[in-house]
Amino acid sequence: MTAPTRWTDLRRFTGARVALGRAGHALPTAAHLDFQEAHARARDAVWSELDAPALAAAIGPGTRRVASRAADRRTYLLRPDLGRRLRAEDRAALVAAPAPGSFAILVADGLCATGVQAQAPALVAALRAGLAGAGWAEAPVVVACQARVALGDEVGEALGAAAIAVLIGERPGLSSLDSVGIYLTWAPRRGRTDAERNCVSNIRPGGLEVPAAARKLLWLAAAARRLGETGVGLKDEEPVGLGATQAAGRVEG
Amino acid sequence: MTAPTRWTDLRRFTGARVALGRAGHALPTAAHLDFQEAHARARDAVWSELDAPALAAAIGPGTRRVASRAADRRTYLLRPDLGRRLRAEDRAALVAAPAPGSFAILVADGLCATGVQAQAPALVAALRAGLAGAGWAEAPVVVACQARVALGDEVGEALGAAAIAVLIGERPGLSSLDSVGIYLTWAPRRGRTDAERNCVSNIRPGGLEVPAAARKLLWLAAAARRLGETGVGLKDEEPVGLGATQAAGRVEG
Amino acid sequence: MSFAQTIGGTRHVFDDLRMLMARASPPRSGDMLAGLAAESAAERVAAQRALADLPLRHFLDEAVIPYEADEVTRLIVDRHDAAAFARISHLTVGGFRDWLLGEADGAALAALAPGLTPEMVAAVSKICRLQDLVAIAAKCRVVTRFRNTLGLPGTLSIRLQPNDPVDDPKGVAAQILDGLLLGAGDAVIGVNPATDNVDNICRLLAMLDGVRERFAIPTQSCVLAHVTTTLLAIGRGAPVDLVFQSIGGTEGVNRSFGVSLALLREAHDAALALRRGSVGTDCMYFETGQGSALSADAHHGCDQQTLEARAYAVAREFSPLLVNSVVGFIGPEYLFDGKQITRAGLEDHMCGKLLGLPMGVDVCYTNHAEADQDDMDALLTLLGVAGVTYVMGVPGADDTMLAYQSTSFHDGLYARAVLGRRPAPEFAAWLDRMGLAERTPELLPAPMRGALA
Amino acid sequence: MSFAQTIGGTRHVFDDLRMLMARASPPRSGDMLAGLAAESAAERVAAQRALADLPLRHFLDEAVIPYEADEVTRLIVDRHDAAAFARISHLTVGGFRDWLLGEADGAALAALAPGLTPEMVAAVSKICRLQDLVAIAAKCRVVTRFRNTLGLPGTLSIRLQPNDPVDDPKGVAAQILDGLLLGAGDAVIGVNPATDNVDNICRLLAMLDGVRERFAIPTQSCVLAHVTTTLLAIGRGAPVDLVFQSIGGTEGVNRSFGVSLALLREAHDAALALRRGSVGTDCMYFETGQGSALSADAHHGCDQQTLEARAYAVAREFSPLLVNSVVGFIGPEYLFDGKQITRAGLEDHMCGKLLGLPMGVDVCYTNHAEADQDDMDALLTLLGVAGVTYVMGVPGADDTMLAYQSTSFHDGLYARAVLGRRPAPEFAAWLDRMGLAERTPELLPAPMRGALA
Ligand code: B12
Ligand code: B12
Repeated sequence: MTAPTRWTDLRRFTGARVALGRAGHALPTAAHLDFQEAHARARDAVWSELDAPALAAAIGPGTRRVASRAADRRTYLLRPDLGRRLRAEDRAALVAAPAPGSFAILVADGLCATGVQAQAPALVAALRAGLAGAGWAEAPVVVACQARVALGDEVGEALGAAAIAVLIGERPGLSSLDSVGIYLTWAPRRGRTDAERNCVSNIRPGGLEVPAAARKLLWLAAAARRLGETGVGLKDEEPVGLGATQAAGRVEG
Repeated sequence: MTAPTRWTDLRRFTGARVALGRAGHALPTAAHLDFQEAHARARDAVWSELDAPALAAAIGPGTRRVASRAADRRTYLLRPDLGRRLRAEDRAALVAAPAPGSFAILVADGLCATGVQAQAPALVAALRAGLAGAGWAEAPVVVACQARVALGDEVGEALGAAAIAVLIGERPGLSSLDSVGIYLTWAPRRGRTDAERNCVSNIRPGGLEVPAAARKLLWLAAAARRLGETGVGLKDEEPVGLGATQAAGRVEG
Repeated sequence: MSFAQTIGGTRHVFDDLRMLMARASPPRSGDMLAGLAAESAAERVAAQRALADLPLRHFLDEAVIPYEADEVTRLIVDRHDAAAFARISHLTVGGFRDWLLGEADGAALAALAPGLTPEMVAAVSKICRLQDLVAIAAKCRVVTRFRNTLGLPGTLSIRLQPNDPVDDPKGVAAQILDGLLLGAGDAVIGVNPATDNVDNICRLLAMLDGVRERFAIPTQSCVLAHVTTTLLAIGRGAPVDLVFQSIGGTEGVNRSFGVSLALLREAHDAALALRRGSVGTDCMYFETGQGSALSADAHHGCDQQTLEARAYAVAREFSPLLVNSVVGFIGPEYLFDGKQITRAGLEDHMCGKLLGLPMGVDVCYTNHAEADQDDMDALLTLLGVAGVTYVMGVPGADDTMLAYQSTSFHDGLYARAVLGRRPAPEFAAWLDRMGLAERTPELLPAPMRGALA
Repeated sequence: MSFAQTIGGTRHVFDDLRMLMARASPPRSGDMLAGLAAESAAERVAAQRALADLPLRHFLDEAVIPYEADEVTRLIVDRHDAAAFARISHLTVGGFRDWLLGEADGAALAALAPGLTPEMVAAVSKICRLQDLVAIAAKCRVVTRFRNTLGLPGTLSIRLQPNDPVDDPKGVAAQILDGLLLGAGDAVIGVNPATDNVDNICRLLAMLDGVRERFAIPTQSCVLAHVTTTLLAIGRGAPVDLVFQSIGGTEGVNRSFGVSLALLREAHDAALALRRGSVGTDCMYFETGQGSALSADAHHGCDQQTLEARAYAVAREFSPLLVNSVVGFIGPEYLFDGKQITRAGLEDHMCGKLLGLPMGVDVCYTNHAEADQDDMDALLTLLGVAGVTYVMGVPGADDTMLAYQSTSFHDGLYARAVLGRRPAPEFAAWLDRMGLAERTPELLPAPMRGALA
């Protein structure tokens, strides 16, 4: 790309809303209405429902399904405490068929189901392949509705898993209705704090792509196994350029 | 009363919130919290329910009961159109037992039932006595729930009344949770506008007292009969001091 | 003419300008009550987009209420100043917004006002964010005069509103003193009478005039009775400074208020003939408020904000000294909560100012609405930044007769202090002379002591 | 100690200070979620009355979280300056509000700050109306310095926030240029990194420093990684101006964030040792926000606003250049809608300022909250009037990485224009030199053209 000379040239370098022009100090009408439209769409995305049967089928046989204690979307939004707890029967089912010492995967709707629905199958496949290569037994996959990140703690605990990766729908933004985050927790059990997890975020078309995200998660998983912990004690010290992000450009500062 | 010399002396002359002091430019804490408490109380008053059976009993035998089409309080607040319409069965009942050419009285909860509950019996008694003295036949009295002023148009029409006085709960204020207004409409029928009514307002202890209010309404009723109309065409030209208001003080301007 | 806009794959059709305007309106309970509101955020944005693309000229061709059916439409059409409009006649509604936010300045806006119709300003307001409503209004300059000068840059005036449930003159007077002690009263000292008795109105008028003369206050007074009652009072020789009336945006709602353009003209002429103004002749005072036309079943399928703007066309016909929207006064059926009240208050203020009116706002709410003092503080501050001409002043924010909460005298002091605004200059000088400019003395200033006996 | 208050015939009892504070809080979803909110408006007023009557001294005797259990409590108690407190030690909470609104001025407030505990300012905020929160904050003067001077009267600064979903340096740089063209960046040019990779953080730090040096911008940069990551970057010799960290008001929430006072002290020392400031040494940047302690199950039965104020005690220990509440960032479970966000934003701002902090506010909302741009315009304007030190600047208000809406660069221009505020003086002079002070040229200023290759 050639260096920018006009204000509008900045648009070539980012998906952010740059070079929108000015009407006095304000956004010009067109940009303002684009924004309003995007907001209407993002608000709707919050209410998108995960098609859990379809997702479980796409991920493959053996996938289990659970739900949090938040009975509906509105409850979910206002009661994160319930979104972090398994329904008693779902917990019992997991406990009844545990996967001790495994590396578990939880796929969860989170704050927007669209991205999870679309990307989880490929992500899970890539993770499973990598985990198998790293010597883990077949990873059990659980699909959860109305779930928060910390639901993974109870799921992992119920399964007796050594670690759990929670693939979860990140909240929808004006420019991203389909973003997934992965939260990795070693020795999951209820009461873990976020300081004890690692995160790979913004997984979506236009963000971090699925292969890069899976690679990063696998790097973190390997490091976690080595250290016996996740969280602030586990630093992502993988050199960039080795797949840490797919953004390779460099500014001439 | 002696003339005021201190700011706080103004309080002797009014029930309004004068001479509250200043904290900088703001209300001092005590006055601010008094206000908050009054607001909490006034908000509750909106939800006060009219005890229609008790009120009908207090008014006397022959009192009829109706309701508007607003099924509950929340609907009432957001749907004034429904509060102006009789339920079909109530309309039919009135039509079935009309009072043609009468001067009808409708007692209605309006925006706050407390004042109506307390004052309507005395007000109705005073009005009925005066109307009888003016040669009207016994006035039919109807008690209505979830009612707006204009419900009187349909009630009066159904009864075939010559005129109707609607005694209705005025919206509650911070300093008045018990205020009644009377709206007088000649030849009531659906579609009358407020320009075709007269109003006597702020009937309550600390406001216009019941005897004065009844006197005023009777003066207006007599004038309406003479003119054959109510509303902007009927001016209250009763000289003050003859009961027009009970406030007799005069400022030395 | 019908309009269509596709959004996210769905085609939205709007049958006519009236419907387009209604669907483009930010959400409010009154439009829902009327069945006119957009059904989804997407439909609303579609309408806003279509509206933004509409040439302003279109408003000269399509009336939201037919010319034949409504004298307010006739007033709007007949009084439209094509020469003033020429400057922006090439713009769409969206382009108009950009122009207002961009190159427009106070002089250009003043020159443009007669060229604007209420529907044009209502349309542009519908595609404005709150900050646009503030920024555009802040550019407007509208100055009016009667016994003092209102609307000068850097000023914020207060109507002193000393209502009493039985119109007790002493109760009213005590509230007036309280307001004066707290710097209020430069917009007008205006009493809403609890009764409509003609004698009583005359008595109140005499009392107000007496107070004003006794303390030599450079301001005007008003008793906000029905215009027909005020005309009777004028006939009886009562000292009427300003003639007040509630008005609306259609012939029908005005009829339900018992008024017409002819009646207002008669009242204006009568007030002018009294020649009581000292520095100017602006002698009308109008109140408006979203929802009144719908309440009177006289809204013709138009949204309440468009009709509100049309009420300003009625107002400007009579060169008022003061106009205000009573925004939160009526109730939640038209403006549900603090958010809707805030938006409506800023819309009304901007629309009125663009049409050349000296706009005040009754920053207020009722106890059946979902609002509280925090909402009022926010709206008051926003309006102050937007350059509102005046707001109300009620003792302790509690109107004991009208049963609602408006801004208090203290609120006026707050707004002036944090925004660096002053009262009207003549009144500010008077406050200085009385020693009331900075603080409120515990002892009444000497001239006030004998006021109530 | 327990408290009781009778209101309308009902006696309300509050078991301890913690409960009294919670019940006195204006309504918000997070306190309801925690089961701490008042159950009725009457109970809330009762608590507010009891709180208003409480002597300020009481806060020195009763901790809302025990001294033994929590290092934040220990910090608050151990650092309390009794001499500074003496000036107001005779007051109740209600009397303190009156004093703040009345005689207090900027100098008195600055002198008082070390004598105030977070619980005292939280308590007084609970009995303040929105306008009090504005008026009191507007009196505070807090000035901080690193490579420019922030917080001077009449200024409003902007953090330039150029986030990119994959930390693409070009995407970040393009957003920085956009922000500079629109007058943003005097508070800090601060990137939230999407990844926590140490190499990546170092690369971003180098890029930011390069841009700043190349254009000779009198400002500071920051990559808002976890403090432990930033320490690693410092170890690797990366050019770190400011050390960032999210913090909360209890030891437990800080633990859930992976930090402690000791760790923050270590980071502060490391940053100081770099001596990169030119006009000052304030080199910490903290973010806070109501609800985080409850989310981490570390709230000890305290309401979220009190805990938020306690986070400011953590912040002030390290002389930060910048502190901000991310008020609407987390979501509707803590602040449900525009009204709650507005109230919380103004509370946080005032409480932080009273405690002596250079408070900014991230005027923002998420798409799962009941809020929109109108709410943000209102809060931004209110904060501007209240003298907020800085707000965010995000291209078109849409953060494409954090997935929420904050203030745009345009919003910053709006606020400065309608309120007559200027950027930090050094930065304002730079904008002048670059020809960017008044308008945005279609062609980039010459030095910027080669910036992205
Ligand atoms: C709300 C209100 C209004 C609103 C009505 C909005 C609406 N559509 O709902 C608005 C702002 C439009 C309004 C206008 C006027 N009002 Co008004 N209003 C009130 C208020 C504050 C509350 C009424 C109430 O609670 N009603 C009870 C509920 C349950 O009834 P409702 O069916 O919901 O409401 C209807 C009535 O309130 C009626 N209404 C409202 N005002 C008036 C005035 C008159 C004279 C009549 C006949 C009917 C009427 O309109 C409503 C819709 O039909 C009262 C004061 C009070 N404390 O009561 C003054 C009050 C009734 N109004 C008064 C006046 C003078 C007027 C105006 C004539 C002022 C003017 N100069 O133009 C106008 C025009 C009225 C008309 N002819 O339509 C006076 C009446 C004095 C008197 N004794 O005659 C009062 C007492 C207050 C005052 N002093 O200003 N008003
Ligand atoms: C909301 C949010 C927060 C909120 C969380 C509030 C809450 N309690 O709900 C707050 C403001 C407190 C926060 C703080 C931090 N966050 Co954060 N946060 C987000 C955000 C915007 C959305 C998350 C989301 O939608 N989750 C999905 C929902 C369904 O899950 P949930 O269960 O409701 O939410 C939980 C997680 O989001 C978790 N969480 C939030 N942030 C982080 C960060 C890390 C490293 C971990 C492990 C967990 C975590 O906390 C929530 C409660 O348990 C993301 C960006 C994004 N686009 O996703 C950044 C993001 C995840 N956070 C990030 C960071 C760096 C942090 C901090 C470490 C910053 C700092 N220097 O202190 C802190 C501390 C985090 C911690 N250890 O607790 C980075 C992570 C980068 C990375 N790859 O490691 C992200 C990607 C954004 C960024 N670049 O700043 N965060």
